[in-house]
Amino acid sequence: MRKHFLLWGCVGVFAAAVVGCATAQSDVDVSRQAAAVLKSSFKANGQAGLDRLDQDETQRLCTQYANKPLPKDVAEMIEKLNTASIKWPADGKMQGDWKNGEKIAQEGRGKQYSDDPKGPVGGNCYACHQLTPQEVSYGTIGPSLYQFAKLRGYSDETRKYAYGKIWNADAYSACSNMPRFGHSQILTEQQVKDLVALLTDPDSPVNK
Amino acid sequence: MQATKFRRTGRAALAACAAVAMTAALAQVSAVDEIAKYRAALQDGNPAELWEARGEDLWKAPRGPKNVSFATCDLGQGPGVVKGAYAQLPRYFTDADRVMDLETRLVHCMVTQQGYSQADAMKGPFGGPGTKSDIEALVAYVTSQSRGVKMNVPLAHAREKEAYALGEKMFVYRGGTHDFSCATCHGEDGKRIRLQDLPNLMTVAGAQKAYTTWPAYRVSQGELRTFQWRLNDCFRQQRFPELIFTSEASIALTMYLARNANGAAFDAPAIKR
Amino acid sequence: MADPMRIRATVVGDSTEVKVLMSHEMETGQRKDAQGKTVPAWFIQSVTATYNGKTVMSAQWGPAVAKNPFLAFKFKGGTKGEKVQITWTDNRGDKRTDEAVIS
Amino acid sequence: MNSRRRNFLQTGGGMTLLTMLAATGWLRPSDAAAADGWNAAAFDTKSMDDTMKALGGGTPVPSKAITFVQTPDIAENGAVVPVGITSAIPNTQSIAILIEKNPNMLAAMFDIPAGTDPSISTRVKMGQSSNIVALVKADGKYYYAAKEVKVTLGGCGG
Repeated sequence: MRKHFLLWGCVGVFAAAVVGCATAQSDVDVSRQAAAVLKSSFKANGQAGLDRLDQDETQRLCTQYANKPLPKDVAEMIEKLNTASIKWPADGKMQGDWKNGEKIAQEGRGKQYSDDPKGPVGGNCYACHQLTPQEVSYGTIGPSLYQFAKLRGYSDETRKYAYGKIWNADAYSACSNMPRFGHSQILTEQQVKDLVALLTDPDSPVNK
Repeated sequence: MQATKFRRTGRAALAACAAVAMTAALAQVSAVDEIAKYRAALQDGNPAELWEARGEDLWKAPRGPKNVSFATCDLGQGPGVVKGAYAQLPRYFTDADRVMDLETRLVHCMVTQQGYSQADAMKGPFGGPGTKSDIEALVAYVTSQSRGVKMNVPLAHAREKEAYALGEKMFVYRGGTHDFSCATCHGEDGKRIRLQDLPNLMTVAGAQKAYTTWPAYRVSQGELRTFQWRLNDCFRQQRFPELIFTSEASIALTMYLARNANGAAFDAPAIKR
Repeated sequence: MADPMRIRATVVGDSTEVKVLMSHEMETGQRKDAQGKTVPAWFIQSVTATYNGKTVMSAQWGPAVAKNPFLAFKFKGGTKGEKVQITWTDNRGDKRTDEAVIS
Repeated sequence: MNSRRRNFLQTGGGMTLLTMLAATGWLRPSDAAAADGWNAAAFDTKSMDDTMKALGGGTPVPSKAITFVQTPDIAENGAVVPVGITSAIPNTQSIAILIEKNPNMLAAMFDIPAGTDPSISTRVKMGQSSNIVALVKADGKYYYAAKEVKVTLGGCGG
C-alpha cells in the first residue's frame, strides 16, 4: 500500500519534470532558491536571530510536503522523531494549576522580536482554540477544547495525552499547525502542566 | 473526592453545561454579528484619507537633493502616471532589471531621480506614534488611484514568473520557534484567529479579498498600514527575524499574492480593526 | 504644522451634512513609550464649525476622543458652492483651520 | 479627587484652578492658554455626580428620547469606538459623551446651536468594557441614556 503511494509520487515528480520545459527549474531547485532568498531577506532583531530560518528535520519535511499529501511513511517518521523528544515530568505529575493555565492560554506574547526576552511567554491557546465558555474571543485554527476532559474522562491517559500533545504536537499528528511548546522551549515544564490542568482539572471552567 | 462529588451532581451539572454551551454559542453568533456592525460603522469616514491627501502632496512636490517631483517616476504605466498603476504591480522593470513592488519602485525613483541616497530613501518605511512615514503616505495616494481598477499583475517576463514561483514556496516555508509558515494561518478556508477571520491566501477568492483591501487604516494602531507592513508584521508574529524592507522575499511574496488576486477590483485604502 | 483636515459637506434635503477627519495623535497622557516614559497628553480641546460666519457646531473634547478624530453633524440650510469652515485647537495651543465647499 | 476639592476648584476662580491642575501634573502651565473656555474640571471627573457638579447641573433623569445610533454592542478594538447620539428632546442645547470606566469619565461635549440637528457622531477610546452615557441638556435640564459596549481582545495578542 505504502509502496504503491510512493510509486505514484515518483511518477508524479517525473511527469512534472517532463512537462516543464527544459529551462524550467525543478521543484527542488525552486525550494532551495526560495530558502536562500529568504535568508538574505531578513535581519536579526532582538531575540529573533537569523538562525530561526534554519529548519530542523521536521520543519524541512513539512515544508517539502506542504502542497502535496504527506506520504504515510514520512508522516510516521516525523511522528517517531518527535515522540522521542517528549520529556515527561520526572515526578510523574502531569497536572498543575488550571488558573495559571488560563493565564498562559490568554498570553499572546513571547519569542517575537518585539517582546522583552525577560517578559512573559504564553501559549496563546485562545488564538486557535475554544477553551472556557467565558472567553468568546477564540480562534478556530485548532479544534474546540471545551469540555476536554469531561468528554474524554478524567483519567491518567487524558492527562498524559494533553501533556504530550502540548509538549510536541508533531508526535501525534505530523506537520501539525500547533507549535511544539515543550520541545521548542517555548513553555516550561510547569507551564505545560498548568495548561494540562486547564484542560483536565474537573474544577477548570473548560470542563464546566 | 472530586470525582465522587462530580458524579453526585452529574445530572444537574450536565443540564447546566448544556445551558452554558447554548449561551456560549448564542454569544458567539451575536458577537460576530455585532463586530460586523462595528466594522460597518467605521466605513464612513476612513482616516486613511488623511494619508492619501498627504501622499498626493508628496507625489506632486519637488523633493530631494535634485528637487524634482515624482512626475518623471514610471510606475509601469508611463512617467508620472498613477491611475491604475498599483493594480499592475509588482512587475519587471527593464531600467532596473528586476521585479519591483510599489515601495521598491518608489525608493528607486527617489534614488535615481530625486537624488536621495539609498539609505535616506529607505528611512522610515513604517510610521509610529509621533513619526510619520512619507513612504506610507505615498503608497496611500498611489493605491487610492487604483480604487475600482481590476487587479492585472503580469506574469509574462521570466523574472516575474521566477518571483511568483519563489513567493509560492516561501508561503509554506516553516521556521522559527513555533514552526509557523504563512500557510499555518492562511492556508485553510473559514478559519479565525481569536475573532479575526483569516483569508485562505492559497485560493483565488481569499487572495482577492485580502490583497485588494491593503493598505488599510488600522484602528488598533491609529496608523495607515501598507501591504509591506502586513507581511512584515506577519513574520514578526511567526517569530521569524525581521523582514527587510524592499527585500527580494518581500517582493516575491507580494508577487505571489498580488497575482493570485488578479481579476478582482482593487478596493483600498480600507479600514480594519 | 498639523496636516489639513478632510472635510465633506453635502446638501441632504434641507440640511447640510458635515463629516470631518482630523489628523491628530490625541495622546491620553497615560501611554508609555518604549523607554517606559509617559508620553504627555496632547489632544484637541475645542472644535468650532462655522457657516456664513455663524457657529453651527462647537465642541469641547478630552483625550478620550479617538486618534485621528472623526466628527459628523448636520445643520439646517446651507447652499451648494458656499463654504463650511472648521477650526480645532489643542492643549499645546496648536490651531488649524480648514474649509470645504458644500456640494 | 474628592468632591470637596472639586467644589473648591469650581469656586476658586480661574487662577487657582489652573495652578492646582498644573500642580497635579495633569496640565502644564503652557496648556492654560490652549483652548478658551475648555472646562478642565469637567474633563477630570471620575463619577457622574462629579461631572454634573463640574457642569453646574443637577441630577439628570433617564430619557427614552435619547438614542444611540451606529454604536455597536461590541467593539473589536477599544482604541476606536464609534458613538452616535441623537436627541429627540425639544430645545436640545448640548450633547455629552461619558464613559463610565474610563480614567476620566467625560469624553466629549457638543453644543448644539439653534438650526443644528441634535445629533452627533464621533469615535471614542475605551479602556475596557463599560457603559457609555449620553448626557443631554435641553431647556436647562439634564437627561441621559446609557448603553453598554463590550471591548474584545483582538488578533494574536502581541
